[in-house]
Amino acid sequence: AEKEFRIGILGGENEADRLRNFQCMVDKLPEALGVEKVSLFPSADYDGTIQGLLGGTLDYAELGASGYAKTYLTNPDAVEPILTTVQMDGSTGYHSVMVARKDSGMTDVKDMKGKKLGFADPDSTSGFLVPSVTLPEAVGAPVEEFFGSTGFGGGHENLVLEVVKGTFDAGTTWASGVGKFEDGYSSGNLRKMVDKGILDMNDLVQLWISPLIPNGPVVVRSTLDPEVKTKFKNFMMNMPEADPECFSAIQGGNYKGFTEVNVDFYKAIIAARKAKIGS
Amino acid sequence: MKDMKPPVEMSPACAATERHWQELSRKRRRYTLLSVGILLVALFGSLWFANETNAGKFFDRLPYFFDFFGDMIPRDGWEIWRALFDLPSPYFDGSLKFNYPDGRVYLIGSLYMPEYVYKMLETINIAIFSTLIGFFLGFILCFLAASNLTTKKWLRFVVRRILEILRAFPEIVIAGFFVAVLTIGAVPAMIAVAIHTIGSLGKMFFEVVENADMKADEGLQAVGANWVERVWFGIVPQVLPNFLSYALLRLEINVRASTIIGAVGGGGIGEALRLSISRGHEAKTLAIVLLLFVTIIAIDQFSAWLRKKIVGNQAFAFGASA
Amino acid sequence: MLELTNVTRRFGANTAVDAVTVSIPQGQMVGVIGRSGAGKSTLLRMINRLIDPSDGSISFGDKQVSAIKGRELRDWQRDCAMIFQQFNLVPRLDVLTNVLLGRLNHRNTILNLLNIFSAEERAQALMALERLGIEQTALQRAGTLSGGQQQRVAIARALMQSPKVILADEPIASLDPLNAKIVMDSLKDINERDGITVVTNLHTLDTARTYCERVIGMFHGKVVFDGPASDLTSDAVKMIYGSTAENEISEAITSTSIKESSETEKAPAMSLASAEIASPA
Amino acid sequence: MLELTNVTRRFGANTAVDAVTVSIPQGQMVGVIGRSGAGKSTLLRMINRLIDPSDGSISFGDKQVSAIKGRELRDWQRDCAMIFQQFNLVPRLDVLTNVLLGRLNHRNTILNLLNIFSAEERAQALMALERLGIEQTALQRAGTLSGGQQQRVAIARALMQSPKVILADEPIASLDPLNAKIVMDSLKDINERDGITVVTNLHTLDTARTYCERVIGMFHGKVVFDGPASDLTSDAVKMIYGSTAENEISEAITSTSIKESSETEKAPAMSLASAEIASPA
Amino acid sequence: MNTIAASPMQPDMQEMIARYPAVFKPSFFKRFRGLIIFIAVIIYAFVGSSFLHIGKVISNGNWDIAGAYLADWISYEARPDIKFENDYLSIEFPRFSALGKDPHPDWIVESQETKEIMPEVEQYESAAPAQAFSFMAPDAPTAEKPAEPAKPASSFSFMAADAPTAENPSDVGGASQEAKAEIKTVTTKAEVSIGPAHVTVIPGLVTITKGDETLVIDVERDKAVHPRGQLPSWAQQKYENEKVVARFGFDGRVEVQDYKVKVHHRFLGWENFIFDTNSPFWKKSAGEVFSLIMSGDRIDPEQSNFMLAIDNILNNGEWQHGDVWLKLMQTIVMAFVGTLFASIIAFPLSFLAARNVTPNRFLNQVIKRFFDFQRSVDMLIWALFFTRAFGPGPLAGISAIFFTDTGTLGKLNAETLENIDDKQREGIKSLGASPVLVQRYGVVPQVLPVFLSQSLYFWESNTRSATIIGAVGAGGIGLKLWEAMRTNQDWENVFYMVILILIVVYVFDTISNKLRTKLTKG
Ligand SMILES: Nc1ncnc2c1ncn2[C@@H]1O[C@H](COP(=O)(O)OP(=O)(O)OP(=O)(O)O)[C@@H](O)[C@H]1O
Ligand SMILES: Nc1ncnc2c1ncn2[C@@H]1O[C@H](COP(=O)(O)OP(=O)(O)OP(=O)(O)O)[C@@H](O)[C@H]1O
Ligand SMILES: [Mg+2]
Ligand SMILES: [Mg+2]
Repeated sequence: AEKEFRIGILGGENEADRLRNFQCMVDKLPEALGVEKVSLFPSADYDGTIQGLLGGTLDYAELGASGYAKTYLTNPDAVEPILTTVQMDGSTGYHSVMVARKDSGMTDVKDMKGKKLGFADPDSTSGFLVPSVTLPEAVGAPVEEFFGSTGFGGGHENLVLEVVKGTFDAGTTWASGVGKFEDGYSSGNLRKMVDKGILDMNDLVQLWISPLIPNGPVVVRSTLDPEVKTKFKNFMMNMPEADPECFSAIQGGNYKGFTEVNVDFYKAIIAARKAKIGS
Repeated sequence: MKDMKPPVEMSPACAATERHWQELSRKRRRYTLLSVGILLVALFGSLWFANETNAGKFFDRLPYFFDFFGDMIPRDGWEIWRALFDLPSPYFDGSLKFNYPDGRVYLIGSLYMPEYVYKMLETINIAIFSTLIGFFLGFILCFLAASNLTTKKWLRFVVRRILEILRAFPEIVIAGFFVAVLTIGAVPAMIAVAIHTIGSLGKMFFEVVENADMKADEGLQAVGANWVERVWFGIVPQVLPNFLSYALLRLEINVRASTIIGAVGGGGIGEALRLSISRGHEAKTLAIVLLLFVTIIAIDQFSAWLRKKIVGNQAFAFGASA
Repeated sequence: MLELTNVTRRFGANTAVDAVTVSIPQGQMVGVIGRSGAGKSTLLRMINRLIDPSDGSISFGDKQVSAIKGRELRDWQRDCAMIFQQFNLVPRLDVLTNVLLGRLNHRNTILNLLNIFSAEERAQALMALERLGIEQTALQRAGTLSGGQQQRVAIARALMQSPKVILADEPIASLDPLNAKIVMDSLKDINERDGITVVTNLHTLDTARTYCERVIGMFHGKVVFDGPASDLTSDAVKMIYGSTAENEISEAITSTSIKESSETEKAPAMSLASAEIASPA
Repeated sequence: MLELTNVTRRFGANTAVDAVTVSIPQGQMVGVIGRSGAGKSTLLRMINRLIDPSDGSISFGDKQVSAIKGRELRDWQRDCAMIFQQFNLVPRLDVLTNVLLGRLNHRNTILNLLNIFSAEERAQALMALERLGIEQTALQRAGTLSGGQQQRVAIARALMQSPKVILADEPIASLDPLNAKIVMDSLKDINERDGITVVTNLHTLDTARTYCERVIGMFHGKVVFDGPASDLTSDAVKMIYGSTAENEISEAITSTSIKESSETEKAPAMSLASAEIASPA
Repeated sequence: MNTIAASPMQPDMQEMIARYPAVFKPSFFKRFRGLIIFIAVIIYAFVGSSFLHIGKVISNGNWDIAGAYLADWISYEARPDIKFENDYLSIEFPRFSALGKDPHPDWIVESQETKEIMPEVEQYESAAPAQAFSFMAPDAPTAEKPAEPAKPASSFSFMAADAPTAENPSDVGGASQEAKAEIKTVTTKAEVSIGPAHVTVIPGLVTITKGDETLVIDVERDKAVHPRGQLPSWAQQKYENEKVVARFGFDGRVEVQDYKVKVHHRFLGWENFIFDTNSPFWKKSAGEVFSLIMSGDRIDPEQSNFMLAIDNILNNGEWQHGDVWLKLMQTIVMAFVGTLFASIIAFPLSFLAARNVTPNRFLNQVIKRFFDFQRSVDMLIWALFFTRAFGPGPLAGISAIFFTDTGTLGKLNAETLENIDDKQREGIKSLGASPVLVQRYGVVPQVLPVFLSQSLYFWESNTRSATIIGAVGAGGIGLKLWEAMRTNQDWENVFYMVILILIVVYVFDTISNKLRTKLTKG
């Protein structure tokens, strides 16, 4: 069997409210999986973790959808998605939303014709990839033609602030899409900003919301011992009930539990990534 | 005394010296063994620790050492060229990977500047700008920190601690903070690098000032010059060549620093590099690395040449001063 | 009239200048002699207020020199030019600028910092250089000049201060004899033609004899001789230089500087030693 | 018997040593004099083979010194110790180690690299130091000693080589007279007691006269005088030092070193000038 | 007679100018050199700043946010929500509140009553009903499930067809509740003190008092917010009927919304710095903790209280001391091992690179260019490269530092060697020593202290660099710092780590200075 079980942790847009604390897994997994040791390896961006998975130096990680897509595009056999999180409302995804200032008078994405659109960050699924792939459909024209100009706002939070300031006429960020808009939905970037007190949702209107974007998968290395793989899957599936504290510590946010997925669940996002980013 | 025979008998003085020598050498041997021991323990402990806390284990990973290079091989060699100059690629499939012309920065009409050249210019500008800021503020602060010019001990103390903190404060934190407050891009990187530059140039400068010859200053004092005039005419002409030389060295360092800060959100070429690496755009990555390599060597050589002109063939002794 | 009353300076336990009371009328040329460490430099530096007296008072006319501060102090320093053994010029600036620096205190700081000097000032500086015979070096860097030339630049700078007093601290100690003569002649000339008081430390007796109307001898911080050069009897010399040890003091001990070389200060010790060495085993 | 035949050394177009033929019997003490640049140092360095002759041959006994290489060359260098004007010690190592370095060529490389010396060797080194009167400094760093002490350490190191010849390149030029005497006395003593040939460059005539049985005078790379010190007439001196310019050569030019100070070389120029200055305007 | 002392000379200007043209009419460049350089710098400053858009970026900065972030460095907020229910109030704290799981802080006074209430079932509303399900991704398997009845507006879906969504939630852990009236003790009035201000909340009415000003707000539940009378200067209502915000400076603020009152109360200090809210030692005074450790009963039967306390501190969920220190240790180790290896490898190479030691020009050049290569490919690029090779962690950092610094130290050492004093070498050579020994005694003693001193300097400076390359994944604390920063809400953790780094750098700086002085002086 395996000696060490290596967990890759990545930050990203779908990240929990707090720095996540995987300590409970380090404590419990050895027994559950029959390994000697569990170690944690955080990385700066998707890429660190992805490279770890591709190189086989990590056994398990929770990726963003786009990050998984990249892994898949680079090497379809490197990892297997086994689970994904389910939100409190039962949905297994989140949305990219386009917000503008309320006093702009705009109510729909069609009003944005010729105006300036801000994306959050070139590396972001909801802030760039999804809108740039789906918006042409929604507005009926290529992004470059429909919008006057586009730019990057320097991260989700910053983008929204730029929109409020008027640098961009509208911007795309992520939100759970459930809950009250005035609260910034139940979770997501808008909510975080509201909680911090740096944003007043009454200043904003929502122009557009994307199709649901799947939550990122829990992936394991394909070459992992099948027995360990199964044990791990069971452990995770049971966690929300068996150890809700640990679950909320590693997931944060408004999640209810895990559900099983496979590669197909992410085919669309993989296709989008392939079309837009190329790999 | 053709043949120095082993001494039958040494004079008392010699015998005493010999005893003393043996004592000393025993002590020295003990210290040497002890410090070598400590060093070895520290080294192996560190290595073990590093290996243990690393995702891949050193020996497991060695065979895969060049995998990353493998991923970096572009489809054809000309891709690098096209990526560098934003020329259309025959492999263009609608994705960003081969969409090189996308990044062109149009100057007039159809005359454009390739994206990475522009970004590189941005990085160089960040470096020059922050070096300038660091130079001016470091210049002002250094005289206040020099013990031969500032007699108030508390003032010196305060200025030196400020310089120290500016120097040691992690650049990414400053960059990260200003990315949050301002926006992503060049300015936070510039502020971060500038702040560090103030600290390190300030420190180097005041060491130069402290080694300055005070005769001219005394002469000016006797003329009735005030503090500012004494510094300006008595010290500045002496130290300026050294200051410039250090500033040039700093410029070199800052080009690198700006790249690094760029990679963690500070704009410029560093950001482009990180993005293209994380997106797996090999040709772009190689183009950027090539550009960086050429630029850094060019700046290196230029500043070495200029330094030589300014202060002659005087090597920098890092850590020469305590 | 420059008056020193009971001027004392202590460095820790060491009293460098000990209750010196001297008064120097305007326009006099005074030589201060004494052994190394006698306190000559300290005395001059106190007059220019580069260091403060521990005790006693210095006054010039009705100005209480030893008590002033700030602006007033700098004005006094302007009126009381100082010339140093090591010239203390700014070697990287050109000669002309060095001379112009003498006018710093006559002008406004901003103009000074911007290095803007009027044509008149430059003309004056050139005239001062001309007078000392080094006008052709005006645009050279001061650091590239010979010692004698540098000292003359220092004197030109002093002249630019329009001083009332010139203090010179062993102005010729690092010069060769020819240059030494030129420099002393210049000082004498300034003293005679412009009526500026000149107080100069000298470590050679015969220079003092030749140039100074009045000689002050110091020993261990105290004034032990004060009078015209002609009064310098061999007893007086003995008092000043301390009649130490076995050998008679010969004028040669202190007179070598101009006649032979500036480095012979340690000569006595050597000639002593050489007596034994001369006949090797 | 050290024999130089037609030894020549050229540096580019400049011939530093020009066809020197000299033979020195074992046990002689030879002084080489000449003006700066005459080729004295070059000659000595060729004998030690720190530089190679361009032409001619050097032999010692039946060893063809100028032709050997590698191991053999290093053995010759061991037998022919060299003492330098600047001592060329390793200032950061202690005196004892510096002296022990003289035995490098007698031992095995590994031991040498590890800086391991036997108790006998240390005792020898200490005795050498004692003989030169500096055994108390044995554990100090060489760099902290005075010039004279350092030169004696260099001599002790030379003794440790158990040399047959000692070459000394201006061993006393950077020493004060007292130390100079001690060093020269030591060399003389070694020469007389141990029968080691000593060839020493000197830049002072009287030292050569005092210590050397034989004097070789060089001028522009050529040997222009070779004989006992007593043969050094003023004509010979003129030949060696070149009867240049206006002033007569007096012994004083070169004799000051021990009798007065080592820095008085420029004295003549000064006493010339002082004639005019003595009577100021 | 020309008396300088009395009045400055009155020179004949014409004549002087004629005599010294070079002085009075210097060449253009000479005269204006300073000015030209000055103007060039100013022009560059303008060009450069417009190139980087400095002015615009700085004036557009969210400077008030900077204040909020900076406040976060040294303080924390408690953010209870007071919700209006049917005739009663419920007070909720966020999940990860600094005040613990079920806090009843003394700055909130609750009045309670027992009455019959109808519990409300929380309803999630989805904002994207039209698109939440729909089209298949082209290659997603579609056969198992029948197509949804309503086609969405978008032809896109990133979800697989069988994915559970808001409309058809899968039964993961969800159990529906039935509403039924019950008798309960509920809060009917809450009084909150925030610094100088005082807020009283009862269903439908909020009263805020600050100093002698009082603001009364009527709340129509889920409809509107109506302040009575003029708003004081510290309160604002941006849109009619919508929320009212009352700000009390650093102490916090209150937002009155139509369905809840959001309270933000800021406290100076680092919350739960030693024990987090999950720890049994949380909120206990030092004395209590001490006595528990010394003599208390075992809280956890498996370990002593002392071990438990240590464990709780190290695993503090908010501050993660254990992890932070481990990462800091990694940074130190990276700098130490990287510099040490670089010094060891650079040592022999620099001898080969030095012209005066190795007389082979070709070899010198090859090695020097190799050094250049190592230096000019940035430490960052090496870090990225090695992260790929070794996976995230300190091995990558060590290798990056090692590679870059071999170049830098090698170059510096070679320069040092080329500047050595040749006398010592010559002295050893004249003894007949072999070439290796000439280096050993003639060269090494004089360069070794300089080499060591340079290595020490780089050790110290690499401790700083290591924090940066960590941010790209090469191990060490840099990554943690970067992570903590980019969520923009854990600035207190950032500050904590910065302080640790400053301490480490300061300590190493001092040690390295001490050693260096000893080496170069002694
Ligand atoms: N800054 C100082 N700190 C401490 N002691 C000082 C200082 N300056 C001078 N002294 C001491 O004061 C005494 C007088 O020194 P001073 O320089 O005035 O002598 P001097 O007559 O000028 O000698 P010299 O001919 O060597 O210049 C000496 O003992 C000197 O060591
Ligand atoms: N390495 C060298 N390269 C070129 N020229 C040299 C070299 N060494 C010596 N010379 C020249 O050879 C000539 C003789 O020099 P040498 O050092 O032997 O003179 P010297 O008699 O020892 O003089 P000094 O008394 O100054 O030491 C001089 O012209 C010198 O410039
Ligand atoms: Mg003096
Ligand atoms: Mg020589």
